[in-house]
Amino acid sequence: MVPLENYLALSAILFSIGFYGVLARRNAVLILMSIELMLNAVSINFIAFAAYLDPDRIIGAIFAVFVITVAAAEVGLALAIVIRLFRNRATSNVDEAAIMKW
Amino acid sequence: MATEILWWIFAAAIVGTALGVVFSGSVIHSAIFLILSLAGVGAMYLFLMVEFLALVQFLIYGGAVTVLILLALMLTRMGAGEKVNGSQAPAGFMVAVALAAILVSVAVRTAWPGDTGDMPHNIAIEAVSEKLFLDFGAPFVIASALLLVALIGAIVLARQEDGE
Amino acid sequence: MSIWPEERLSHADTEGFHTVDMTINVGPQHPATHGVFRMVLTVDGELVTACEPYIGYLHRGLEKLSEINDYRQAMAFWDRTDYLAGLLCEQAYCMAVEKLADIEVPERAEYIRVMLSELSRINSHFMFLGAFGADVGSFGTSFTYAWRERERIYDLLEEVAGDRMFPTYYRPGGVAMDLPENFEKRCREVLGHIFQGIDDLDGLLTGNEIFVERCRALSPLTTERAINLGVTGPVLRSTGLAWDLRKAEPYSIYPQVKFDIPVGLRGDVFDRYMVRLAEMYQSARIVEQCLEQIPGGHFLNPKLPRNLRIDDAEAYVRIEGTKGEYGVHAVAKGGNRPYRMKLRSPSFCNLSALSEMVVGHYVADAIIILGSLDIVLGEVDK
Amino acid sequence: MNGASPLPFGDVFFGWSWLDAIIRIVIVVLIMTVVVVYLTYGERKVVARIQQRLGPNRVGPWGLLQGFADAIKLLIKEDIRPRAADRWVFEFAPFLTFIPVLMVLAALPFARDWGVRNVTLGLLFVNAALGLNIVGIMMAGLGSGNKYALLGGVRAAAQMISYEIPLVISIICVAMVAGTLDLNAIAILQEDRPFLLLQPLAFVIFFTAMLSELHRAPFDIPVAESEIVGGYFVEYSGIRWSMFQLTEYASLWAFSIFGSVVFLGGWEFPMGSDWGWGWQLFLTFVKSLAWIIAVMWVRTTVPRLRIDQLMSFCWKVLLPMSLVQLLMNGFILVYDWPQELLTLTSGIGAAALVGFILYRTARHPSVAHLVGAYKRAGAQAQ
Amino acid sequence: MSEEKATLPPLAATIKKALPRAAYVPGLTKTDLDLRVAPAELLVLVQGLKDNPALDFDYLRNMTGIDMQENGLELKYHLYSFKHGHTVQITVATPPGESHLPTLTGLYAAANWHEREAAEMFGFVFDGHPDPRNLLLEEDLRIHPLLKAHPLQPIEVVQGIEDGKAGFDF
Repeated sequence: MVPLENYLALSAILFSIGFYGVLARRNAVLILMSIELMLNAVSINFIAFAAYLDPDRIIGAIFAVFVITVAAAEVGLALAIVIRLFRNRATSNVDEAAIMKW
Repeated sequence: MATEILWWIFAAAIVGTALGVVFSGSVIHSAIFLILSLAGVGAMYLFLMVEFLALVQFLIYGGAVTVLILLALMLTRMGAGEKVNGSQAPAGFMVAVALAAILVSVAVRTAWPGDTGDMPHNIAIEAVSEKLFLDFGAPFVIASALLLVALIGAIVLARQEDGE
Repeated sequence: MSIWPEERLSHADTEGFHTVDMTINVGPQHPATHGVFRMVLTVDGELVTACEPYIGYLHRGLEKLSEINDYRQAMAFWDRTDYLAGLLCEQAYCMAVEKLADIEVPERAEYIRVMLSELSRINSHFMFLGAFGADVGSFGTSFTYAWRERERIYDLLEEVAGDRMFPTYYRPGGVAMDLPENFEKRCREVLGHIFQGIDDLDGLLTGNEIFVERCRALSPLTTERAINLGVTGPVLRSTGLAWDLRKAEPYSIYPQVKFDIPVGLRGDVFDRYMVRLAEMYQSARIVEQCLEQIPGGHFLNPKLPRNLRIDDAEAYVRIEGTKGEYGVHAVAKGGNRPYRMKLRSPSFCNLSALSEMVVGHYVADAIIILGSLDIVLGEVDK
Repeated sequence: MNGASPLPFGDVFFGWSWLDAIIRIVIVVLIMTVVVVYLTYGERKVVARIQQRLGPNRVGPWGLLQGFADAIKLLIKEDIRPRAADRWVFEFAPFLTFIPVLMVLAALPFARDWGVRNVTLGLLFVNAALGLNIVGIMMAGLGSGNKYALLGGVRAAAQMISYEIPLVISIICVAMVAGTLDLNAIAILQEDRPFLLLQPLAFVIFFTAMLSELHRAPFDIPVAESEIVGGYFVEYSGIRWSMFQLTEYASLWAFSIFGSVVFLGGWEFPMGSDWGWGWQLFLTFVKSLAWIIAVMWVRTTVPRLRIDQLMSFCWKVLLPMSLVQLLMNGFILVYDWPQELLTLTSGIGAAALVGFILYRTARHPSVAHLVGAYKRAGAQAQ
Repeated sequence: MSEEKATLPPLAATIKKALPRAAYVPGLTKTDLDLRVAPAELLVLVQGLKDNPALDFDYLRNMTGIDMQENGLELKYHLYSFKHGHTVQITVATPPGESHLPTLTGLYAAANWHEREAAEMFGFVFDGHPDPRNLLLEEDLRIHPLLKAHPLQPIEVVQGIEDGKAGFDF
């Protein structure tokens, strides 16, 4: 059946793709999406480890629940910042928000 | 065997759509690729026999997070014509490829304890809830507080002021 | 109030950033514009920041047509202005011609005119209630209920004048023919249905929490501003000013009937709706009194000239139309055609206040405010 | 749902579960199309009845074939794609809205052990799947290249995210009482009394939030005909438009069955388990029909809310009430207090919610004198 | 439009008393008092009519443009006072080819659309109007259809009814 390494490799590739997105993109929303990809890669890792290595197979799932919670909170807050940024500066480009003042 | 083939199909779909997220030229296409990618991750949870988490993935990511992202796209009216990639894109690409190579090689070369070829069995939702509410009660409460703070913070930030 | 420093805006401006306004084109083919009216709303999210009305899609050159047609022929164009209450427009036109030519109107004809005009007013207000309900979003139920009563009124008009919407029934100097024999019975029957219909719509709309909540305190207009904007009719009365031309500058037989002028308090959308609802009762009341008081005699002045020629004369005749002051400015300079006929259409003037009224409200409310003005595009565009 | 419940649900065709699932889903989809066709027909008839019209009565006896005629017409209609549209997003959006409904239908029990699959987490699954169809709506809104569609998409997103919270919480309340997430088990638990009696407040909240999720009046803001002319599907035509229509009615059907299983006892109450599957199917049919007619009834009589009223109703009324229900359930269940207490507390809550709305229906104070005046005047005239 | 002073309504005297220095010629139409002023005097007169508490003309009810052919264009304003309930007509005649008038939008918001309509239909130019675009006609249309001699007039004569024939029989 599917071995653990497959999940880990998939997770690693997904994480790297998200990593590239964070580095390459300029648009704040796109960076946010890339971060979501990375978080999901981490969740896959948690659950895969739990499913294959943990005797009661639950802790990983609980960590994934927390990851999803944090991701939801982060998305809500980050998008509020993006909308704020857009209203004030008519841009959602992170490079142009580097002045650190409105 | 059928499960393995399906797994590979889903894995390829996840990677492909994830690449779509970071390489597509349109922000909206990126967001839709993200939805597909996250749905694929949900399917991965099903392969790992965590139905509950798969459903939560669909509910939170499919129903809420990506919708929030699309909503932000609509409100900020970012469409075609905007330059999406920064100047560090080539360097970032190399770093990401290197990172992927290292992580994959580490994952594959490490000798994991236990029998890693076993198909995991299903996790009962009762077990998850018991663990979550009893052993992880404090983190749970803290996560709830985090959500509440984030909610209030988002409202304060995005609130329309007078005179705008 | 703002927690952000004040220089933010100027800073943003100097750096060359600018936001692109999103505009929505409402109309000319939009379910809520009641005809071919177009307004361009500039919106910020859901809030309207600017409104630019565009009219003229239905411009038929009414005034020019009146100039090149005989005094009596041109009337057919006039009941196509406010096509929901065509008889009121005919009345104004006939009164203008009568004023120019000093034609006497028999009293019976005046009674007939007032009765039918008030029925037309009820008809138009029913249309308002139905369409307004649909604007607020009641999925056409108010519409069909209003339509039921309108059909009855149209049937009655058909029995009297031979046509439903554009009867061309009035004549300078009277009306075209006498009332049918069973008119009184039929009219009372229709009036009974009308009271029932008003109650139905009242229950359906006023009795609904969502409807009241949508309309009240929405876009209030002060009396001063309304006067300055030239707004008349129910919209003006909803601001609390009891100004109705039937009382302020009485014409026809209105001094001889009893009726009240309903007024609102705040001038908001809900008051406009309530004023129209109340006016329908008053109109029905006038019709009932007319039925009792109507004298016999001629229905058309028998001493009319065969060819109506009018020397130099000028008159500005105004009546209380369904939407407000319906004025006809007629100038004669000899011949059988008017030199100039100008329509002062209430919808046109009320509509000019629209862009001021919708700014700062939601898009959904902009539709309701437009509906509450109760414009008729035939009258706006002439 | 590959790894979902391994236990077979009823008899397995040919002993092969994949083939069995496919056959079952095909049957359900076929039934669904017929149901949708007759739901559109039924809705038009019900609406017509309420609006004093006749409704479809030309195609077939009593117009029974009207739905099929419409379907044929829609299928052969030209499929138009605007030039400004984002091609793939635009073309896939209708199908993406439809898939979640299909997923829901795969998890619903129509009678005891009658359904496609019994999902152990059925309650959560249905919610998750129904939450997904917003994605297709957003894609339609973004991809159409139309401002009305964009506005509709924004409204739909804001509305559906907000109302999902009270919807899920009200269902969680039922799950607390039932102690399981399995829809089949929930129905069996309601053998002697439906959960409606135990959780009236949750029922009211569920029904309201369901109307919002279905974009039914008074929450039809994303598709508001008189404001944004259809919202997100304004640019669609032919088969893609009919996919949206199919989704709308199929999800109405799915919601009605889901709601009747969760709150009304589904196929189980009364006497469902005693009288066999025929009676069970009949019960499901009757309950979902009653549910659907209630939705249609509300649709025809209630105007549309405004977007801010909608939001504040969700966050300030429904959400706190649902949390109150959750809290009360928690106390009563943890301390093992009698179930009558559940009925009592929840009943008080529901009465408070309904009473709150009724209280606000009280007439607008500023026009109280006006209403009185015209009533009096009307009475006089009559 | 006779010039007999005796038939003038009492309003004429009130105006004369309230605005002794205003330059106008009173007259009478079938319905209202008519004041004829020169374009240069218009704004002063209307301002006086609006601001004087004894007159208080706060409502611009109508504006009618008339093509007087060789005598240029005429514009007629109708003002009304809600307080006193009286109405007055003001006639302004502009010479041919020079139909400039001051805008009244500063005094009456209602004048905006009325003036736009008069401008597009007759070719008036309202100096200082905030938004002098066409209102009812196409935005780039530069003919003035209500003039007696506009480009389409020959067709109208063919289609129209010649004076001298009898009208309809009743």
